[in-house]
Amino acid sequence: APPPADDTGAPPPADDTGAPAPSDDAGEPAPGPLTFGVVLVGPQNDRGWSQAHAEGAQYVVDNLEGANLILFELLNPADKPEATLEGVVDDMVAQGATLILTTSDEFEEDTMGVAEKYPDVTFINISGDDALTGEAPDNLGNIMGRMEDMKAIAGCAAALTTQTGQIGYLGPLINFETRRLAASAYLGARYCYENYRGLDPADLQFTVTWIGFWFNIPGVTLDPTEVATNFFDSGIDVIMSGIDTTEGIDVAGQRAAAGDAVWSVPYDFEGACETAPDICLGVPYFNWGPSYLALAQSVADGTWTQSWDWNGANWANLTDNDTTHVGWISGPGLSAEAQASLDLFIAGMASGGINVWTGPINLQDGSAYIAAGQAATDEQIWYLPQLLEGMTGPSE
Amino acid sequence: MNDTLLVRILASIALQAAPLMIAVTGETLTERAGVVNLSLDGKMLMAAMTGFVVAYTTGSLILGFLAAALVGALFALIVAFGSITLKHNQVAIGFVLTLLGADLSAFLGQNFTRLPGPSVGKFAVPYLKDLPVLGPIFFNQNAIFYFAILLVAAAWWWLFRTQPGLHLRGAGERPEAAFARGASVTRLRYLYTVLGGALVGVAGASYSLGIKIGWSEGHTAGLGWIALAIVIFGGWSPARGALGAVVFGATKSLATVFQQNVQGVSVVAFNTLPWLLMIGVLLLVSSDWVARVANLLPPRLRGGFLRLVQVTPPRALGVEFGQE
Amino acid sequence: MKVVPLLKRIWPLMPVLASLAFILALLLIFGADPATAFQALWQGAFGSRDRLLGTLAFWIPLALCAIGLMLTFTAGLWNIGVEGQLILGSIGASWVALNLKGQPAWVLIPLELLAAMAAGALWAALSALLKTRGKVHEIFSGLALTNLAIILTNYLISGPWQPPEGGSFRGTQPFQEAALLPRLFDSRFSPLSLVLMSIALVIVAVLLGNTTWGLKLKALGRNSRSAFLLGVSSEREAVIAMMACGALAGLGGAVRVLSWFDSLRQSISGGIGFLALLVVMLSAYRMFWVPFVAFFFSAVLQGSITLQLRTQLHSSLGGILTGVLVLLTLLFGDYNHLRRLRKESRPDE
Amino acid sequence: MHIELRDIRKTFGDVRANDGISLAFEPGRIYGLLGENGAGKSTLMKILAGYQPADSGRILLNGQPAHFATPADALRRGVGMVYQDPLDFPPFTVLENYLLGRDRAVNLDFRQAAAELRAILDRYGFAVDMDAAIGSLSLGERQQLELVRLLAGGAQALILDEPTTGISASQKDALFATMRRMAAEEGKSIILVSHKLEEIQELCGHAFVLRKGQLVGETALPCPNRALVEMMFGQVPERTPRPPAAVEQPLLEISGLGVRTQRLTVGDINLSIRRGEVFGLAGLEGSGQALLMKAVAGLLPAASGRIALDGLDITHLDYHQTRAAGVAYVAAGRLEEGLIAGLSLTEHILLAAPRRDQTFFIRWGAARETTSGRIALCEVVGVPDSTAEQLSGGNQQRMLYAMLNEGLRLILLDQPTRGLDVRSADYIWELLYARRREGTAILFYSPDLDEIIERSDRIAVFSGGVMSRIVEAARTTADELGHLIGGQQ
Ligand SMILES: Nc1ncnc2c1ncn2[C@@H]1O[C@H](COP(=O)(O)OP(=O)(O)OP(=O)(O)O)[C@@H](O)[C@H]1O
Ligand SMILES: Nc1ncnc2c1ncn2[C@@H]1O[C@H](COP(=O)(O)OP(=O)(O)OP(=O)(O)O)[C@@H](O)[C@H]1O
Ligand SMILES: [Mg+2]
Ligand SMILES: [Mg+2]
Repeated sequence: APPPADDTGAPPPADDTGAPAPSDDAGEPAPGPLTFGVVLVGPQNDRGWSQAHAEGAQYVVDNLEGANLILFELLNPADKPEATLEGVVDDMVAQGATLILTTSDEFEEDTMGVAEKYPDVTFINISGDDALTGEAPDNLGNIMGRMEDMKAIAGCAAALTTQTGQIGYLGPLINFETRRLAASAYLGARYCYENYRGLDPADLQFTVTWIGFWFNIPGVTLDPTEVATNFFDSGIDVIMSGIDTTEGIDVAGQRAAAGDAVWSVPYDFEGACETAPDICLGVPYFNWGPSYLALAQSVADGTWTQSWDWNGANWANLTDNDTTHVGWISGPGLSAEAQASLDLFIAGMASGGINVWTGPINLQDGSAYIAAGQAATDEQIWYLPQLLEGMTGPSE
Repeated sequence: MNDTLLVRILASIALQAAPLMIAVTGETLTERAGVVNLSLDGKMLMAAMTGFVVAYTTGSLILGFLAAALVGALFALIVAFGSITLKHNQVAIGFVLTLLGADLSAFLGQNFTRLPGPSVGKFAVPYLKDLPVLGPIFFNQNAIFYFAILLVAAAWWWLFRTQPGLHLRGAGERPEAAFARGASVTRLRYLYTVLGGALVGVAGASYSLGIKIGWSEGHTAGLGWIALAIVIFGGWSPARGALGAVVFGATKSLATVFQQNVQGVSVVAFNTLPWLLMIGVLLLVSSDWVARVANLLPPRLRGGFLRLVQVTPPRALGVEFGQE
Repeated sequence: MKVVPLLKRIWPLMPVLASLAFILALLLIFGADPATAFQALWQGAFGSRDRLLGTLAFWIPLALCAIGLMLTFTAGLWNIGVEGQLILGSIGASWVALNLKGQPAWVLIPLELLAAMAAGALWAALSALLKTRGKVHEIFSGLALTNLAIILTNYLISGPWQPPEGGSFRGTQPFQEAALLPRLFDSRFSPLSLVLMSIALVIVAVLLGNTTWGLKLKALGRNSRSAFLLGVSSEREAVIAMMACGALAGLGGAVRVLSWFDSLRQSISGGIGFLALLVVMLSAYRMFWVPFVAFFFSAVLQGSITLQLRTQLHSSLGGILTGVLVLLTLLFGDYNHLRRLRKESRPDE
Repeated sequence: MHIELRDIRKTFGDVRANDGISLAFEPGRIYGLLGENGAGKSTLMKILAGYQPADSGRILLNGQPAHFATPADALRRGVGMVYQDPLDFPPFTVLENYLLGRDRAVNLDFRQAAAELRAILDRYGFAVDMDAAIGSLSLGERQQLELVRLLAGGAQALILDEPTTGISASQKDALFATMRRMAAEEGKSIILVSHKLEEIQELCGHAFVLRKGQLVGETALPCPNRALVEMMFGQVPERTPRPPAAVEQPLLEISGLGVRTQRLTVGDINLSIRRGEVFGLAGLEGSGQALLMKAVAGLLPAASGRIALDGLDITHLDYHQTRAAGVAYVAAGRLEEGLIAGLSLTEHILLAAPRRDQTFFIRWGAARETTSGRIALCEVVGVPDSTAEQLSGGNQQRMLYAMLNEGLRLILLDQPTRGLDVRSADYIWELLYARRREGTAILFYSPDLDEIIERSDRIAVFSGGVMSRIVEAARTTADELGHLIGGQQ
């Protein structure tokens, strides 16, 4: 059969209805008002970052009549040297995708490329900032969940629980995003340690260890399992996870089973507590469903316009997955009185009464970053240059 | 005393090293019989996956370990058949199986990724566990650790203190001579290749069911190669191999510790430690620089020093046996 | 009488059929429609111009490594480190691309390629010297050096070579246009790389078949002690063979960064070197087959991307197919070998 | 024990190794088994000792048909065989080596075994350190241990395949004495396979001769050597006499040379070898003569002293430089050290050619012609395209000499005729003499003292790493040498 016209790199002949182009090499024509593609960097069942996106995509399928999903997992050169975002996108477009979400900042560059290649397809790069900086073509937007607040809550839960006053943070690789998330967690922890437990925040030890990538690559990154083990051995009793996967809570569960008093706060995915519920203090998670649904809607009826969205929580109900973009769900491991204090904290943040990003905040090297009494701007938070004073661990 | 940072870390290192000890012992037995089974890495992945999947679905740890051992033995059987019966290059077959094992485990395990599953619990030995320092390190671990220690001891005894052990070593040193003494070399090599494979299988399951609980793609990747290197470092002796496993475990946790305590070095740098260690120890045991150093020593010490440091592989390692 | 020659002729097909059957079984077990699956495989590899170009583009570095490996295999060396040598090559090329700003392509590209080959050769030399001087088996040094190369890449892209917007592990910023190999229809395939690969192929084939050096490698591979006594300086030839292989792998690395990607990425290779080892084995260590087998591998892997998209099946299926095929070929592919065994099978013990 | 072999047949491919051999051995007697290379001696003995099955034929022990699956089997029935290269385990201790396969008990009883072994050793007057590693023992000692092991295993019939190669005169005497005792006092049947007629004559009472896989004659001993040789080769080959040493010019001058290795240190060697001289080295295995040759060849570094070739200082040249200087080294091993299995004879010749004659591109046509010339000259049975492992042992040896280049100054030979029958050996020496006439000097070591005396102009004697003295070949005897290398003055 001759190569289909729309697989040759030329944009698909989108007719006025905006319906997807017919493509014979996909075997069956794409049904429904919208075919959309989601590209994952990790496995779709990693109980972390990638699975959260997979569930978000599923949410669209469940709530948008006839929406048709093309999912592609594990797109990273380590797992698939032969695969490229462009190749995957080509195929998705060939199958009629008119909306494509690339769900990692790994894809930021390449997404720009394909966005230029397919001007009639809408692209969303998660956690990128090209739409903010204006480099992006008109058909490329960014979304990120405002996880900072949830991380602050998570940090608070950790601080309310720790017996040894030592919290360990399992960091992925070092960049702006990971720094600011770790920092938010620390600020939340410091606030609650001081205000609810009445202890001196200077005594709170908050250690960050970076494994070297978003998830474990054997022989190349530090093995998160061993980092977590080492955390507990060194006296840390609460591990917060900042990586895509669940080693943190896995090890904690193991230790608890062996009788140690340890807890963990996983990350990314609502269901992340399941590995070891009893010692899970709760999980700050991304709830992509609502944002994805909104996107899909707007693309389907042609009303989408480029934007850089930093979607926050529904403070009224942090676990309402139809409305909130990021969530916090407390785990069975959180004690009743800790829960009480945590509720106060959450209420405070909801009302704006509490903003952990209020100065004085110094960088790790001691230099002042946020002046006393001032609240940090979005840019200041987004582009945090170092870890903060009081946090242990490398900034670069 | 027993709850100091050092003791806790040592205990963890010992536990982390347990599966490696098992794998190293398995491969040591195989290579002592004259067969190189290079497929360790792939075998371990397959076993880790199988062990978890079976234990998860049946809820029985025992079945999990058995299944893993079976898979390990099966892979080993392929190597044995290919190299002993079909007289093909052992390294080639082992290498292909390594890559195949990685892909196959990823594929077959895809629906069991990161599920919370059963795991081997801790078992403290009464009284002994309270011994100063030794207690927490040796007697407050999980069954896998105890198994590893016993296995290493048993393997050492078998190799160096029994008639079958002599046959086994003979088959790897000089098969034609072993044959002349009534050993059936082919059968021995099959036996110990498969047994070694089964043990490596157990090692793989030990990760997914005890040390790095659960399954994920590439769960144990790289560790098989490490084990192969340790076999050499261990001079094909289970005891020394166990030591090697511990040394390796120690270095890995050092990498973690360093990140907190060494400033001004890129975080990434510390991940190089295990690999530098691998090259380092192999240089130590096999390069003839050591021999030259030895020549500086007084003759009395020379022999002992070399015996301590240097190792020589079984002479017929990887050499096919044509009978007569 | 006349069945034997026939059997002999079709014998090599057996492993192919067997491994296809194996995959078929997997597909059925995991409830996928084989027809769709194999169609998707085909579509993914050759279904369109872009697909074909993708297959070609992935083929080049793979073939380059395999060609280099023919040298080391002949010399009896297990250069598993070829993976790391490829990575070092991509680092070498990137170094030139990032540091020589504003030069024209005809200056940049040759320099990049040279740097890549030099870097690859260097990494190979380390392996070789560790073997000849330190008696460390090249399998282990190669493995360690490969991982060190990956870690080095991570260090560079997160440290000194990080893009201006700050270090992430994505990679360096895209190279200047002049630094990239000219590519066909803005695909990832660079005709120049194909030319280079073909030249390498011819040169290595001639070296192995018709030169004294090739003969020395052969001698070395079969009996290094005798070769030495016959006047072959084992160490020198071994090191040169490794470095030559490293240089070709390095070239492959350059192709990865300069035409497959446009920058140095985290884990640039992801196992191409290891695949190359399989390619050479499946080619039964015969130069003639290497490029074809490499192309077949590339096609299967490209296809398995589409396979995953269409059937939502784990894309390791491609790797499984090639792996099983190589294994079965190794075991049962050589008809004459099996016959010989049958003949000399004495009553064993 | 009465042993009878009936119509034994064994073929390898199309080689008829044993072609219907029938013979019998009586208890209490010592037999010699003779034959040219490839006659089928070892094959027959391996069959009798259970190392390989015969294609057809029967073995009768005391009239009872016996069937041996393995050598262990044969030993249980009382038949044991000692190899020239003992089948033991170099890294093991003497005790472990003795224990392997001794009994079925899982646990090893070192103490009891030690006592047992000690007893037998004493009975036959052997002295060996129980905890020494087999690898550190001399060939002679290892043979003794094999013998002891077989005796302990209850061997009634003992086969020794070329046992005297590489052991000292005194060790040989001890061995022969033991065998006589075992035959006379213990009524064992003993079969000695050897190429050395003198030994056969000295020890055996009866000889069987094989040729081309068939039994071509038997005779009571002693009898004239001529008769034996005639049976072995059909006719009596005339020996080439050694041409007189040519010129008096010194060629190789070694002064104060010392060589050190892990195992042995050789000190203060002083030698001057003349152009065209054949110089023999006598000594037990491991006495250092091979070290001397390796040092000259550049295979081992000289710890002290000076080696000069035609005035050129080659002390610190490595092997390849030395080679370029016109020195050739031929090691004892064939397929291990010298030939390469899988490579054609042409390829061997190409590799062996001196650097300057090696072209970058190979001209196969020319190379084949050179090769066929060379192999014709050395009467190697084969074609340029046949591979090394396809040649028979004797022809492999000849191939080694076919690879020697023109215009050599010095040839170093480690056991040039190891395992070759008289005729092949004689032919090798013809080739060497031809070289010598061109002024090439030859320095060689052989465990066969008779060969040394017959072939050399002068002889240097080694014992325990010391070069005790240099004697004129014409003025010494095997007996004298035998005692010299034994260390007695
Ligand atoms: N394992 C084998 N495979 C092939 N051919 C063999 C094998 N063993 C012996 N032969 C051949 O059988 C013939 C007899 O060999 P055998 O070793 O018995 O001769 P031999 O009398 O012992 O010679 P030598 O005096 O050199 O030891 C020779 O042509 C030899 O090449
Ligand atoms: N290249 C070498 N490197 C290390 N040790 C060596 C080397 N060559 C010989 N030796 C050791 O030195 C000692 C003397 O060498 P070697 O046995 O070759 O002398 P030899 O008297 O010629 O014995 P043979 O009868 O085997 O020729 C032996 O113990 C041997 O193991
Ligand atoms: Mg013989
Ligand atoms: Mg010697």
